[in-house]
Amino acid sequence: MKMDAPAEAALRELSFAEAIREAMDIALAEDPRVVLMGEDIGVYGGAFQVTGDLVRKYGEERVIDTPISELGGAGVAVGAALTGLRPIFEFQFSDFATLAMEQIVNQAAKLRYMLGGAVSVPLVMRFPAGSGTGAAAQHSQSLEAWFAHVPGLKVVQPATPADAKGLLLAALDDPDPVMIFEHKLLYKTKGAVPEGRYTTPIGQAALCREGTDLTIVATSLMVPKALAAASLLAGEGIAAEVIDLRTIRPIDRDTVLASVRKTGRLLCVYEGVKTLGLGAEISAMVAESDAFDFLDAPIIRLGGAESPIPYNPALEKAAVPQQADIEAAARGLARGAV
Amino acid sequence: MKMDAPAEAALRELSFAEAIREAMDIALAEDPRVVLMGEDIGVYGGAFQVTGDLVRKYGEERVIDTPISELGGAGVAVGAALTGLRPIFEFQFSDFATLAMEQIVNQAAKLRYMLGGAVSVPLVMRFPAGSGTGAAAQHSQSLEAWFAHVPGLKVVQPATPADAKGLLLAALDDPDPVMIFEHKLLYKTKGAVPEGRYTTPIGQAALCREGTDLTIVATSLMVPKALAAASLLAGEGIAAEVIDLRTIRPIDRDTVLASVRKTGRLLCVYEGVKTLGLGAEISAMVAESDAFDFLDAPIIRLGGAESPIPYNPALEKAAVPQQADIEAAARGLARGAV
Amino acid sequence: MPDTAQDNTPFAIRHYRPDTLRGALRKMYLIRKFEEGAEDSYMRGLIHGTMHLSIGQEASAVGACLPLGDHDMITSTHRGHGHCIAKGADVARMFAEFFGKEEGYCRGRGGSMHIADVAKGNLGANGIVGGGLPIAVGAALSAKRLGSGAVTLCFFGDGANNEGAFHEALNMAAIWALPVVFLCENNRYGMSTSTERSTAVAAIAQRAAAYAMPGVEVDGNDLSAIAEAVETASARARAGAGPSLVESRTYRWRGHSKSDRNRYRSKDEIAAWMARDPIPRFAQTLVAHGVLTQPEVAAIEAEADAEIAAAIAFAKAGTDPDPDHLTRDVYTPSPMAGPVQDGSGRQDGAPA
Amino acid sequence: MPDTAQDNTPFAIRHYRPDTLRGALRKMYLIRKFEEGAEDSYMRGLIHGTMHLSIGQEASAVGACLPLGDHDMITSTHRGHGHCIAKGADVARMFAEFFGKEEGYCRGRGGSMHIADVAKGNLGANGIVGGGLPIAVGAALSAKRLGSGAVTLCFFGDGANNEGAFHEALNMAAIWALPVVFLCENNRYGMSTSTERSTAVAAIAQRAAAYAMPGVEVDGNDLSAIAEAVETASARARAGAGPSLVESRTYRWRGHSKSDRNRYRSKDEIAAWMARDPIPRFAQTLVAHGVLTQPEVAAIEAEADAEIAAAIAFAKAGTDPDPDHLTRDVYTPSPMAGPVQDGSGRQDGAPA
Ligand SMILES: Cc1ncc(C[n+]2csc(CCOP(=O)(O)OP(=O)(O)O)c2C)c(N)n1
Ligand SMILES: Cc1ncc(C[n+]2csc(CCOP(=O)(O)OP(=O)(O)O)c2C)c(N)n1
Ligand SMILES: [Mg+2]
Ligand SMILES: [Mg+2]
Repeated sequence: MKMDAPAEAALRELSFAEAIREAMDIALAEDPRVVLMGEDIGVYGGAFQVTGDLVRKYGEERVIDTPISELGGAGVAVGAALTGLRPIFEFQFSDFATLAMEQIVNQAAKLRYMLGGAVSVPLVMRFPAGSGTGAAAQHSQSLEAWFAHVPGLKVVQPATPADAKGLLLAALDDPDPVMIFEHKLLYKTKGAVPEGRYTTPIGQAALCREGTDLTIVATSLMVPKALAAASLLAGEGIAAEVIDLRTIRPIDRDTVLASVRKTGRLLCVYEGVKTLGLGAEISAMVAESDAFDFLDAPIIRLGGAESPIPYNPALEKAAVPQQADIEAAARGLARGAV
Repeated sequence: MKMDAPAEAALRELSFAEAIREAMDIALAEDPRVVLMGEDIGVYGGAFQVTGDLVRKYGEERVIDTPISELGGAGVAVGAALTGLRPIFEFQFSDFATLAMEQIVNQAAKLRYMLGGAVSVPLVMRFPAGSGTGAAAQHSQSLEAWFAHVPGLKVVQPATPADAKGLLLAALDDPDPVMIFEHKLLYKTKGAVPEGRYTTPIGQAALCREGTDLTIVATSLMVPKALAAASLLAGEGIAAEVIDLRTIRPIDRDTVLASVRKTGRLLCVYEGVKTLGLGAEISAMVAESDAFDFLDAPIIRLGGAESPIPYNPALEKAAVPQQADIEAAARGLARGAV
Repeated sequence: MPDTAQDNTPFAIRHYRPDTLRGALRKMYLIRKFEEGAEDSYMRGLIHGTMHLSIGQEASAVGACLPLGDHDMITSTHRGHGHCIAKGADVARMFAEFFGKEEGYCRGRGGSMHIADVAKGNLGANGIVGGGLPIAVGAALSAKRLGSGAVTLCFFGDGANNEGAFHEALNMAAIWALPVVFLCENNRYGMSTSTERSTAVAAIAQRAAAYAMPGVEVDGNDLSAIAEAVETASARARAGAGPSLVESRTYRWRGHSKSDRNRYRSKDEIAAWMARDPIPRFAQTLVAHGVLTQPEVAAIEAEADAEIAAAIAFAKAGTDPDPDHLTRDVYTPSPMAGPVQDGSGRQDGAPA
Repeated sequence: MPDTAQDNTPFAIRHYRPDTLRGALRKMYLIRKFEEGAEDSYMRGLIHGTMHLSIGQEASAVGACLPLGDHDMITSTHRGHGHCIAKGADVARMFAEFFGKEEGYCRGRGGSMHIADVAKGNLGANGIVGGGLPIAVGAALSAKRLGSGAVTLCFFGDGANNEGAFHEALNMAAIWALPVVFLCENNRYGMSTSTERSTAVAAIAQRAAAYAMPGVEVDGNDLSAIAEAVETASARARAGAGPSLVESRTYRWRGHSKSDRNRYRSKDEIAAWMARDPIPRFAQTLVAHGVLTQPEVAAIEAEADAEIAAAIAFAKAGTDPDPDHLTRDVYTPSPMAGPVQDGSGRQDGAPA
């Protein structure tokens, strides 16, 4: 796992949620302009306990519980970012961002451009996303592709605690709006996280595992699944290279193309709905590049089912790619039986 | 141009806007459950004069001016569709649908599924979309890819007056929510339109021009541009096949793949932002199909620029594919100089 | 039954027949036992996901639905089990839904937050706070245009009153004088956020003034008071005089959802509200006015216990959905034929 | 200047210095002439796109901005030329923006609906009805947190008052007691839809009650009345007492935009409002109270004419953007260095 932190920084095991909280803690301590905004992020600690006890340390003026007003809340964050604050806005579930697309897409993403470069909108938004919690169709979506379609936004999807921290700090340093999609099932996963301040560069994928037989480009929760699949496949003599995209706008074209040129086979794995989900862009980007000539097989996508996320647990699992699906697809691709 | 109307129906020249109005007129006359809802669609006749004088004929109870309340208005339409009406909801500009994504995506698209099939939501929504009117970044977007990413919705993008009418009537016959994206620059374009009631099937692309050297898959305003480019290229000895996708969810896979198998070269042309726009899906769909083996060249996409739509007319033109761009890309693709 | 004022006799006693009152008490118990059964099943790991219990709010749900007939409609919320039962749902099919079974109201696809019973006029719970508000207005628009005479009762919470959807929905209902009753169940908190911290006015009913509609505050733990307010509001709606806003002041005993640690409220506050339990209060009223005897009350409670136990057993024995049917019901199988045939959105024999 | 009440002397005369009053009249003329110049340029095909003229509403824009200093902020609307001029913008750069030139406020990228002048505290017009409301609340949140003492004045139309954003924004401003003044310019129509048809209450100011904030209605064609109401509201805001809602009743003489056929209102109505022209009215007040003479008024008008003519000439001679720069300014070139350096969103020397 590529690590962008200073080599000398001590590592500890933290959960993904703790790593995000640590990043926010550092930012709040360092920079008086930083405020957190969201629903129930104060005394409740956030629906997924990401903000935790930060309100005790920084007070209600800096860890701001908003009313249940997603559009207005997002707009307040845009206005605050435009006038000197550095808001980190949490949607309680990414599904509720459907109420705030106006402010995110028409305002935050476009203000700088529409004003001819006179302003920047240094806004960070966090979106707990994805399925697997039994919360059904209105609490389980993976809508990151919508945001990655919007010029003016940057969009990241960390897969590890270390990247969750590093990308959040990078987002805060960034002058433009950065959207962070966090898979809810990752919050409790653990990993080594460097102490102190460091940033994970926005726009750089991570080459998580090298291989020569095929390239698996994965995002978010699909990264650990792809890595587990790759380990297993190694035992079968299939050497899969695994790339964690990390940033989905802008996409790290170079890393992906270099890998495909090497392996000649590409599998894209993402949880969002297959049609027009992230894999569509990865595939199309490769198919129109000079890496096309290196392709030995069709580009395979494993994405979410063409359905809302169902409540029943067995159906819910079936609706998104599982490790076994990745293994099967990779096997098919590597062995030419597509 | 493939025509799905009864062969015997008389044809007249109508503008795209008139064709839509005629479809709504037929529906209002035939079916008392049909109502139109939207901002300034009554006495004003709609921002683009699509509803025109229908309010005089059917009254304010059936051609309903809503307050400026896109989220609420869309939700009222969802509730009405669920309980016996057949609303046709007009967004004044598709950009304002950013305020209503909640009701469209969380409710309309998912209700049937979440309720285990107990209901249908026979809702039609119309979205005037696209750039070219000098109205700048918040009035010029092409967001159809967002909707085509959402299971539960059907999404169409007519390119001709005849299809605009036929697809609207098909949408009204459809039990599920159908989103119609209408390019504003098409409203005044004219074409032959059959009289009376007919439907253009949702989910069927139109093969507009046959050719053997390359396939151009285009949507909406890009269809006439692609056809003009193809005519010109024919003079240069390049035979381009042009497909008007018409429906973007579900995509007519068979028509596209058959064409690519024949020509071996694919150019996707769409106005939405290139990254994760429609062409990404077309490209990926082909690249993962058996048509992949027939590809003689990379799949090229011509999409909107990675920027908001600018106000200045020259910049605005530069932000979306123009006929000359299509010609150049097609030439490059056909001649192998990619 | 004539609505003649009698001193000290509560509205409900004057207005409803004894069997209606008995049925109301039965539903209150059924809700309480349902929620307890759901909680218990969750604790035992039989149900996944999350759930929002309405224990303590039974009078509000049942009282508000008393004035409604089967052809009237409701829209409900994430905290919707009570509304669903109040509107006449079958608890066995509700439990089956919780257990993710084909026998559930949503065939296991929706779960707790999406139970609907369209045949009984329940257009569904909603996972989106405020999501049901414009939908209710749409249902009222249908009723008005199609002349069905139906009233739509729109449940929502205090938290939802700060959503833009609230504002847009109430305004549209008002300008079009639609037959809808907005019923805000103010249980003092939206998740952890008190109305004092979230809402600029002291009483949500005050916001009715912004829509030129009547706004009343009632004791949400008093079934009779709720029923009376909703009778008045729905009579107004049926008469074509437009919408009303009724604020039902109540309290949820349990946490917001299963992960709540109740850090935002005191034990004393919870205890004080638990002392105002709406169920014994209504039972006592019925006994005091000679509608029921104490043993009859006990029998109704026991009946509810049995019904819930049977419902859970039914649900446990239900059929698991076939994963091959994952994408079934995303779209409606065959297009409705012609425009004049009955292809209404309601496919369950419900009134339209 | 002391604010001692003098019978019959308008607030503005009592409260502002003569040169301030002269400047206000000058701005009113400048707005009128600007709009006429824009209209004329449009008719000649020199400007593309659409535009929303504020002729008839000059008192509202100028009066509302009189109580503001340069470090105070405004958010504006699609009908924003007047607000922009009132807040001190340079008409030459505004015209340059219309003409799509590099010299324009947005370097030709934004056009009529996106003119901003961040250095003067104008956070921008907005193409989205209601879009500026939460942004204004955010600016007020910054002011409060950063202790800048700035007030934010939020312009919006009667049509915008039915957007959910209005409700959410006013509620948040109220609960957090933020220094913001909501200024609704009620010109009776949102495009073609009258407030009677769109809005459940007779006066939008009544909606203030839903947010426990003061709400006042004023004659929007009376500069002094507007200025007085906004002085009161901004004093309240500066004192930390929170937001207010001011409804300015005014009228737009022209159609909504260039494609309007005025089918929704009568010629008589338009004529009646044109008879209440706010500019001569204010000019007369100044003359009556000896602030200016009639010839001085005429000179101010002539000055405005000349300034507009020069501005149009400047704009015409402007530089066309290079199409190769299409994607410049989508993102900010180099990331701001560290968190403690000044990397505020405002990069134009504006107060934060
Ligand atoms: C649009 C939206 N925002 C946030 C949530 C998360 N959420 C679910 S219930 C709830 C609290 C709702 O409060 P209230 O309306 O008072 O209902 P109560 O839970 O008290 O019954 C929140 C914040 C949601 N489901 N939808
Ligand atoms: C969200 C949104 N909905 C609709 C429109 C189209 N539109 C532009 S201005 C306007 C009327 C606005 O009315 P009002 O707020 O009263 O302002 P006025 O034009 O009268 O100054 C409409 C409907 C828009 N720009 N944004
Ligand atoms: Mg509540
Ligand atoms: Mg107006």
